[in-house]
Amino acid sequence: MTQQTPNPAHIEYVTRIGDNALILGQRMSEWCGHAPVLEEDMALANMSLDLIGQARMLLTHAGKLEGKGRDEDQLAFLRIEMHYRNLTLCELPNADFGRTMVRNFLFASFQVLLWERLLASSDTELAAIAAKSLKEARYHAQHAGDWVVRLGDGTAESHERTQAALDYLWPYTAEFFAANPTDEAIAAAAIGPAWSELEAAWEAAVVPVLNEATLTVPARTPFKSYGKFGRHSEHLGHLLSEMQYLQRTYPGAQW
Amino acid sequence: MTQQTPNPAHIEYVTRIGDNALILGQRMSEWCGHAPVLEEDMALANMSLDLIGQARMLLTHAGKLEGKGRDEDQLAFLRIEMHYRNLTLCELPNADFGRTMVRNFLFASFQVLLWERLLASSDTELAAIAAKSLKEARYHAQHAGDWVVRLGDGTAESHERTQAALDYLWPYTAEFFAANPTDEAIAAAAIGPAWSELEAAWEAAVVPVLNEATLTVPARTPFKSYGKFGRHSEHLGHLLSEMQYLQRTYPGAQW
Amino acid sequence: PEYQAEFDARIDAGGYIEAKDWMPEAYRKTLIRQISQHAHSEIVGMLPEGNWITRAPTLKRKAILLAKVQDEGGHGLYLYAAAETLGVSRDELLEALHSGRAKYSSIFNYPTLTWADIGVIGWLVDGAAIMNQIPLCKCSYGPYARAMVRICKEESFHQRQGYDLLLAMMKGTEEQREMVQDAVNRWWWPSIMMFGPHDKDSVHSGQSARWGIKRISNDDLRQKFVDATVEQAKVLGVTMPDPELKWNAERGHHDFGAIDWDEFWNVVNGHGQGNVDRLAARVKAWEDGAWVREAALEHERKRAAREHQAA
Amino acid sequence: PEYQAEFDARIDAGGYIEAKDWMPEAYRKTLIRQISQHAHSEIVGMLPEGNWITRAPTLKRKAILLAKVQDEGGHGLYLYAAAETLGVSRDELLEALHSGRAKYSSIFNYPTLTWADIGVIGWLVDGAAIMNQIPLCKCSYGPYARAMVRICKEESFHQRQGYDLLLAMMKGTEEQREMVQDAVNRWWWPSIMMFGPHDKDSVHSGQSARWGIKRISNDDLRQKFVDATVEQAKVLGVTMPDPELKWNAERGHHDFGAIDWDEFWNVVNGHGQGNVDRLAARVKAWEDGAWVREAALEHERKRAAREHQAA
Repeated sequence: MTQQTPNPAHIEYVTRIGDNALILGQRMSEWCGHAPVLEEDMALANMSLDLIGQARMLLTHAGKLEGKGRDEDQLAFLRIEMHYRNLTLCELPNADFGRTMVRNFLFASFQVLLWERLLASSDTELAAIAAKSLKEARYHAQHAGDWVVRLGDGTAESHERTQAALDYLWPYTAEFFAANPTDEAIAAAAIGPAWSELEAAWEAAVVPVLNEATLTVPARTPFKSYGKFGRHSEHLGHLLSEMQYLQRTYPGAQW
Repeated sequence: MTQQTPNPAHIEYVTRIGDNALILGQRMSEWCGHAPVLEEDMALANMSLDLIGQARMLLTHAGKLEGKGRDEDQLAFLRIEMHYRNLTLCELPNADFGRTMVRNFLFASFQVLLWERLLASSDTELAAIAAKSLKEARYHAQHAGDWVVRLGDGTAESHERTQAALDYLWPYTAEFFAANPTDEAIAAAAIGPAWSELEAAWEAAVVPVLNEATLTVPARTPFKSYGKFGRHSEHLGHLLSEMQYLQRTYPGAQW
Repeated sequence: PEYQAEFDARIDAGGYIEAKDWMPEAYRKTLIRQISQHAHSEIVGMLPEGNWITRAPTLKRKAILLAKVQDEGGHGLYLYAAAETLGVSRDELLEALHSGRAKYSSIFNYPTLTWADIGVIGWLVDGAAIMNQIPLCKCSYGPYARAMVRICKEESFHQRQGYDLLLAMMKGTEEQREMVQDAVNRWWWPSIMMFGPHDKDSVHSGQSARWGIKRISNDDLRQKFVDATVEQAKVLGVTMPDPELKWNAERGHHDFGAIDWDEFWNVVNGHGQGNVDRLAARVKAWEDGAWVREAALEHERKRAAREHQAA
Repeated sequence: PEYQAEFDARIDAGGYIEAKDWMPEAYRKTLIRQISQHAHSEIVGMLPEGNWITRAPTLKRKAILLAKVQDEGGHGLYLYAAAETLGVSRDELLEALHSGRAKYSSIFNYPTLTWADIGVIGWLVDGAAIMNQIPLCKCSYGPYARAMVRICKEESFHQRQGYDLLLAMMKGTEEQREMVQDAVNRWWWPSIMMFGPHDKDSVHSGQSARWGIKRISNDDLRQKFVDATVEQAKVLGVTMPDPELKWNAERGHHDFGAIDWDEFWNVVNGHGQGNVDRLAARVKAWEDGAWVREAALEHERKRAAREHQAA
């Protein structure tokens, strides 16, 4: 531990990264048994597993930073909706395979950049998690990017679906980089980057692949989403009612 | 109250009727805002409301019979899955409008017969509920029956969808009439009919409408479902995780 | 010309124009636009509330919410019927909604995030709607005015139910009170914006006032709403998210802070994923239901043919 | 004829037949049927467990379940690959599954109703599967035998995890223990039936034994499973729903009650809505994914054409 007294910005920053992994991992796990080919059933389960693994490490760490004795499961299952700090993008429904792959690509490309910067975190625990997770995120970005190219530059139908997926999801990526006071404190303490710093690198990573996929990158609109600030879409509540079901129904039980 | 000491068969019988209304009312409410025409949005909301109203009276009554101080909400929201006694048919997903209407028709036709018999129940409270509910059930059966005829004897597509819906749902109707010890005790106490007694009248009510709809009545198969015995399909758990969400998340709160 | 004079005289006398009466084409178009927009708002408005029906916390609250949403469907029906008296069909109006040409009240693009939102929609959103709608009960077009009389009666019932829901939550746990305050924080400004642009920026108001469609200005209605609501908020025990909101004894009204019109226009112009999701839900319902509507028509055709055969 | 002799000799000597070797057509067909049925069972088997992934009670349990389901997908892949060595394509096999011509283990038609079912599937269903599969590790067809070696290793890991899940629940609350007992009540008889009909009623067993595909009889395997499982049940603290289940010192085995073969054949023959739902889920996944598979092929064609152009 780098500090004795809980630092709210630090807790929130780690929780936010953990919640991204948790909520997207949960979403991706819904694919189980329903993917277009068996190999993708396995790939999606595998990536979901990676994300749940990251969530476990990060929420455990957040719980320790908080110092109130909450473990990964109390944080994962027993918070109310507005205390989750994941990006809105992560909680949106899977829709079709195209939207799932476009989302994975947009998000994993962001995660790669974040983990790269967190390798040098002054929070050594976070740096260790980054080292483990970076490889996973690179694989996720590669896997999804390959699919985005295949689908974008595939049939007329697949192109249309993939463009529609990109048009739908793109406005939510503005939230990745939205400035907030937490990030300033975190950057000042050398715990990690302000996410706004990652925007240029992210676009540089993402746009060439979208071009290769023959997709049109949408223009930015004034739309703003606020998931990472705790104000979510209508979708998160439904996801949580399912995810939290057993913990809420049998309070205190051990599993 | 007709008796002082709780009679488990009586409680179960009333709970079962209440759970049918509760669970089908919950399912039907999912249509809100998504029906094929505005008039049906209203009709489905209205019938859902009727069923929720029936559930409130019946579960309140069941709670009084039980004598443990549980009210309608504790019974509706705070039981575990295997304590719900609804027919499996009621918990199946809505699927398309055709399956929804076929289900409503099969179920409401059954409810009409049951309420008719319960008018003469030795349980005067139950008889009073029957008097109020019979009119509603008749309307539901009429409404759904009209749609079954329209859809069955409509276009080629609507015929095919409606026949598929009937083929899917029909096996679950065997459960309506499955014999069980509770019903024998109930019939003996003149509280209500054993449901097995209603089979012939139900077929007589249902088959002519299906014929008019140019649908083929499926043959009986050996398939058995056991919802009214507390053993449900995979669907009920998902329905409950959503329905119970707030009560489970904020235990003891008043709303 | 002579019709026009008669029409103007009727309006000036506070009389009603009926469907069969002559009316200027612009009047007809304005009414179609306004009534259909209002009808669309009723049916799109079923979605944010519908989002909580399956999760209502008690059976009583579930029943109240179901009844309310059913009423909204009914309002949609009256209003489409009123619009149809002006020579347009419901299917045409829906087509305009689904294609994005017609608008609906952008308030329904905001998400319902907690159960408290259901109460706040009743209290603030329906409250603002009623303020807007009461003058319409005396609007110059008879069928619209009569629809509005019925609607206003039901809406004030909904408003009371919403307020009652919030009162119950405010008497509850700390978490429930936080939920209510959070919902008020999110819905206050959008409710204020429901009255539309300031009078000086309002495009349609002048002509509408002349025609007896719009009888009170946006800013006057907004002020009336703020004044009424602030008192109710006190009773409830919530704070409006506006530090500049305070009583101005000189004006005899509450002052309030500047409205973020960028936000307003972004939402109105559909720069929001809320708009995308709501429209997608309506379009999906319509497309999924196509086979049902076709079957009903085909069945009716068959039945009529059989009757004809038999005759 | 001479090939046949060589084939028989190889089998008698306990050797392996490989893909390129000559084999009787009936042997090939039997293997395709059996291997593909096994492969289908793995992928249909993802559904009942997948039903609880989103509701797993802890992150650790969610991760274990995800890994398990991923393994099952892997087993499906090995097995389809083993079947493909016999001259049939995965698409043909899937077509047979989706059209209802091919079967899969009917155990997966039963619903998973509580979290305890996930543990009981691991303990009893995987346990019975392993009993069935261990002899197949020495089956006469090399590619199948090698696939089974890998699969058996992972399956016993899954069985231990399932048992561990149940142990944790049995150490928990009264409600948790009831859930486990209820799950055991529902899964015990179906597990017993996984070994198939009694030897005297088994259609395929004689020839399969001769060919070295089936090395131990249904009833022997079933007995072995019952004997092993009864001990584990004691440690766990659950009771099997069979009043006739008891140790027979004379036989050195446990006796058990009569199996309800009507139930067995009803489920095997798809007289069950479980079968309808599982197949519908697989068919929907396949149909929903058609555009993705087409896009991948088309993209590959385009890419190859561009490379050709460039060369």
